[in-house]
Amino acid sequence: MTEQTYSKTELMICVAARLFEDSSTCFIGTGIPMLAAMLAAKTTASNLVPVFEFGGLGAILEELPRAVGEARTFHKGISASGICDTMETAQRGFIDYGFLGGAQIDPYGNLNSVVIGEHDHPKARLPGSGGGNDVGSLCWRTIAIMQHDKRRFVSKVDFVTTPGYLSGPGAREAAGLPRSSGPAYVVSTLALMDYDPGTCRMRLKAVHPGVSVDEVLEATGFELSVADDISTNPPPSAEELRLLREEIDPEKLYI
Amino acid sequence: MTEQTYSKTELMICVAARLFEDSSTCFIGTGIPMLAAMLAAKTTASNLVPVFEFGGLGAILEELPRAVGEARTFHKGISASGICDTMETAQRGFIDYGFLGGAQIDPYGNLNSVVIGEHDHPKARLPGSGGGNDVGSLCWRTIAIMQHDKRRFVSKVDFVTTPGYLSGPGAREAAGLPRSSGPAYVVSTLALMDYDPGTCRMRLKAVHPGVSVDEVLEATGFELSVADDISTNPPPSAEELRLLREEIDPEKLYI
Amino acid sequence: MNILESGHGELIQPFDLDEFREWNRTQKSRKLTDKLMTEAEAVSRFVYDGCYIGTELYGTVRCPMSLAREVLRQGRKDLRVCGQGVLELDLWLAAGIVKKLDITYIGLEVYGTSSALRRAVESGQVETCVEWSNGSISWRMKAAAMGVPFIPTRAMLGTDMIAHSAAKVVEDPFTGQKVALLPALVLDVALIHVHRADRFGNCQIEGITGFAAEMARASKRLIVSAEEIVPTEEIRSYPDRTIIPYYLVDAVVHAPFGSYPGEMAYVYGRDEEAIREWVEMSKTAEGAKEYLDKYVYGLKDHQEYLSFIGQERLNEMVALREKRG
Amino acid sequence: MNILESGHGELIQPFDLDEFREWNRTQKSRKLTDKLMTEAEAVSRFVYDGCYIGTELYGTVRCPMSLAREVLRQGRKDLRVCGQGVLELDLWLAAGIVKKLDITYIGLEVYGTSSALRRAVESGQVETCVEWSNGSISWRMKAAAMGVPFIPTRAMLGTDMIAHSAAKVVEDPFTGQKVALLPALVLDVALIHVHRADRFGNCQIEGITGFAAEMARASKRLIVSAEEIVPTEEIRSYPDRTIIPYYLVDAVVHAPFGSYPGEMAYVYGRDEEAIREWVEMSKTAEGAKEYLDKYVYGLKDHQEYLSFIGQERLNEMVALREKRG
Repeated sequence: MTEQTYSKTELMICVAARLFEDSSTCFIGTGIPMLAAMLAAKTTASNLVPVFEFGGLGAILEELPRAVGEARTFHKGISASGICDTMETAQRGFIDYGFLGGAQIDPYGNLNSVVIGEHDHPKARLPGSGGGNDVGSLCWRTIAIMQHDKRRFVSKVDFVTTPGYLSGPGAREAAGLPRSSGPAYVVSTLALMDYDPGTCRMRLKAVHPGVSVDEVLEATGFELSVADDISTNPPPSAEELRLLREEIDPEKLYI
Repeated sequence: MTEQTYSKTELMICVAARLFEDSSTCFIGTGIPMLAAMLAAKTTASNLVPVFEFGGLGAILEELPRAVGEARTFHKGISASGICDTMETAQRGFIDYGFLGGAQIDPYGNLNSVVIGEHDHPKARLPGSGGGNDVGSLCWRTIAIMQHDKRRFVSKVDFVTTPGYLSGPGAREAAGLPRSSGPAYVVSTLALMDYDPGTCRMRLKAVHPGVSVDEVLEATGFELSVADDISTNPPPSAEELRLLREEIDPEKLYI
Repeated sequence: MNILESGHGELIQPFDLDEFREWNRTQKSRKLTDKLMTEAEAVSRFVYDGCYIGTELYGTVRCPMSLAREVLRQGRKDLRVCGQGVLELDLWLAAGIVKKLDITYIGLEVYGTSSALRRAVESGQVETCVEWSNGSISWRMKAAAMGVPFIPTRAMLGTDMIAHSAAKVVEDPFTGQKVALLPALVLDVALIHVHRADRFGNCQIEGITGFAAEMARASKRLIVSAEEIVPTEEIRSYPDRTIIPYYLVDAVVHAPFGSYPGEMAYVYGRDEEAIREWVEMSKTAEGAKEYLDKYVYGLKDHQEYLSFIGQERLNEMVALREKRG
Repeated sequence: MNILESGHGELIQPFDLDEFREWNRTQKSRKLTDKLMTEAEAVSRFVYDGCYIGTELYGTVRCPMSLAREVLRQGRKDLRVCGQGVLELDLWLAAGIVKKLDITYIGLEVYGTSSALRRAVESGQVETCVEWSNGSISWRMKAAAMGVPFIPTRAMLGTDMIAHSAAKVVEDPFTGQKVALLPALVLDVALIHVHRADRFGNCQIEGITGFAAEMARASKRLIVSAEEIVPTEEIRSYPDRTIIPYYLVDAVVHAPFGSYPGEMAYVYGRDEEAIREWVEMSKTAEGAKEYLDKYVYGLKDHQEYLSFIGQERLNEMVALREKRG
């Protein structure tokens, strides 16, 4: 077997896909999470229950959704309701995982998707929370997917849009957020991170193939601890790549 | 034309039916209000929009509903939703009239349908508020339909289930109830009452045919003022009686 | 936002939203598993003495009567019960299995007040009646369904309902408006009858939906009975008709004529004569007992009940059904 | 129940529930009157400069694009706008007609951030951005739809979202739990596109319903556009499919392909190429202007727009539609 070449995005999708737990409910946002969910459903998590913001639940993902409300998000689905039902389902504790993105992330997994700079006179106006804050507040665990560089992995985000562990242990509960909820992983273009349960700070768990620990630390704007059992993420398998390229994104919207 | 005989109930239904405003939304409870609404829809209020508690709105009343949830309450209806939608429609100010009953009524139109005697050791346990409190709180105007005697028309009800004008002018607003809402009429087995706008107290407006003002006052357990323009309610017309007996309640469930 | 008034009625089912979330995380599977079982199995597994239970819609309309009778047959007792009822709660009250009530309306509609309720409450057999309106109890379930601790309303205000409920009156911090806050209601068990369900518990309802959506989402255990069991493909073709998704459901019972002697919109009408029989017999404790022996305890299950009623009579009810357009 | 924290974001659309009730009593007829009119008539009658306006669902999904374009054509300005948007709000921002935003998400989804939003906000043309999550803005409409001043949520807490919104954090008086209170949102005008409506405004939607039910009930004026106008008998045969009853509706516009270039579930798919054209052209102010001239200002109405797109292209989109079962 010859080794296949793959892009950073393809690798990130594969690493994210492997995190999906079978028979779990997952809140899926636009973009990479959609591809990862489809890949998971076709590999290790065939009973995955995708949940989309505007009402689609339990769809069979035959074609890649490009928007969180389009018909593909409830194609042969279990239910097609509305955004209040979806968000309330999360608020009641029925959504296991949520996938998130942002322009900035801090050591506690707090995400910014509102502004760079001052809120009222921003250097860059970003799209806004969307469902991000709801997902980060109400789902049990969240997984962030990020480009990895120092401008994005910062010690303090310009605006806390989506709650991670806020200021650290106990801070979510003190703020009134649901008990035992919070960030689980960050999948970046360089590595997989989790959180130290003692400090609630981000921790390097596994580097991508060909990426060194130092490279990751160098690309991170805050002190990143390294897990004792740090490993290397397996590269995309031939089957994963085939599924991605032939079945999931043949139009090459993302890959 | 010979005069027809009619029962007290038939008369009460006719007097109530004539109060329906055409093209108004009316919250209809079980019993007499259903007959009155059907009669109104077939006579003076052909564009009446009946609203039933558990979700039926805009039904065409071809057969008498016997329950506020049965299919006749949304027969050829505009919408069939649920109780929250109905009650919230009232809370938003979309329901013009509500029809109510009770075991007791006081001079301010407060109604009791919970207990006779002490709440925790009642002489008689009554059915409870049902939708009564919601209707009396949230519809614009209410019309109560009552047997007329001293046990029912009392100076103080044992339990205020459904708000009338509470303790008098301004009391509804002070309690937080919607502005400009409150009781409009009482249709009893003896007479039609409205409320004095200055005092918010019940006032005799029209007696039924053959009933004297003194008879009404005698059957009322509190001081009832008499409107200056007091009149006599017209008896049921032949057409009203025909509709009631042949089309509305041919099975004689009520009449 | 000061508390201006607090009802002194008992909060007979206290709630903790984080505990409810934890329940929904750990006790409600996201797997599509076959939950089809009989009334007997479902009630024996999920209904227990002292549980806080509710039924939807109510006795003469789309009500889980076959489940309500099974609860009696299995001798469940000390139930804490919410809501409005005609027939179903009347049977339970007559059988003496109700201990506490979050009551809104229990009566016989057209046929007046309930003798069973009067006997049960006036004798002290029902220990507590906490008062709510039909709207309020539905909003309490809606609050739980939304995963929030309360919902405000402009109902209940100014009356004795507040004092005899567990609501609180506060000033809205945005406008100064007085509103009543209704505490979330999380039921231990809910019984809901629907038109069709698949084996996993995905449900569709025709006509009005009463408070099925809210109650299903506000309950720790949910037993659904259905007129018809359909393949999941039918659900997946019309996902926009799913009112109760499978993950809320613990048991699916196939119960044709499950709402009889009440009606089921577009399927069968109500049996006026059968309803009148209860109205008459329930006027005395003895009559009620006789009725229960005849229609509940004396018949081993819903199948036997339907045979006892007879196909001919059931067919008459089908002929009386509401028809589309 | 003390207020623990108050957002200092502007409540850009203050509300008064009694005034909303009075509006609904006096300005919304209960009569079944023919409300069928063109986009031009509807916008000219009900959308005004400075009004607080919202659209549902959003630019690429069941969105009232023909109405959104007409708002531009008629030169409405200084709009205060709520919510999430793709394409529709982007067009409005690019045209400079938005003054204040209750913003949740404005972007191009798959295609990234919105250049039109950046230009409009960073230049100060949009005076205020008040921050909400998609859930929160929907719940704010839901509060108004319920006729209550606020709804609690466990979202927004602990973040900068609270400070830059108009929410308040309080302690739940029942459990001590901290919750955010979201103030009701009553819109001046709402634009909603549906699958079918009758002339009076009774509407049905297929597939997900987004926040159509909530927004329709939270608005003083509601313009509905529909793919298809159906006889009222069809509505009355399936009253359980009515998501928006007529009395909420002020204008009914017949707009086939009204959501194009976005999709309409079960009717047509989205036009990826047409969406990409906006993505590319909107990167510069000049490009955006050129696009607006070409697709909005240069065409007199939706009919002319559809002719310009061409039947062949529209047919391709029909072929791409989602199919039942």
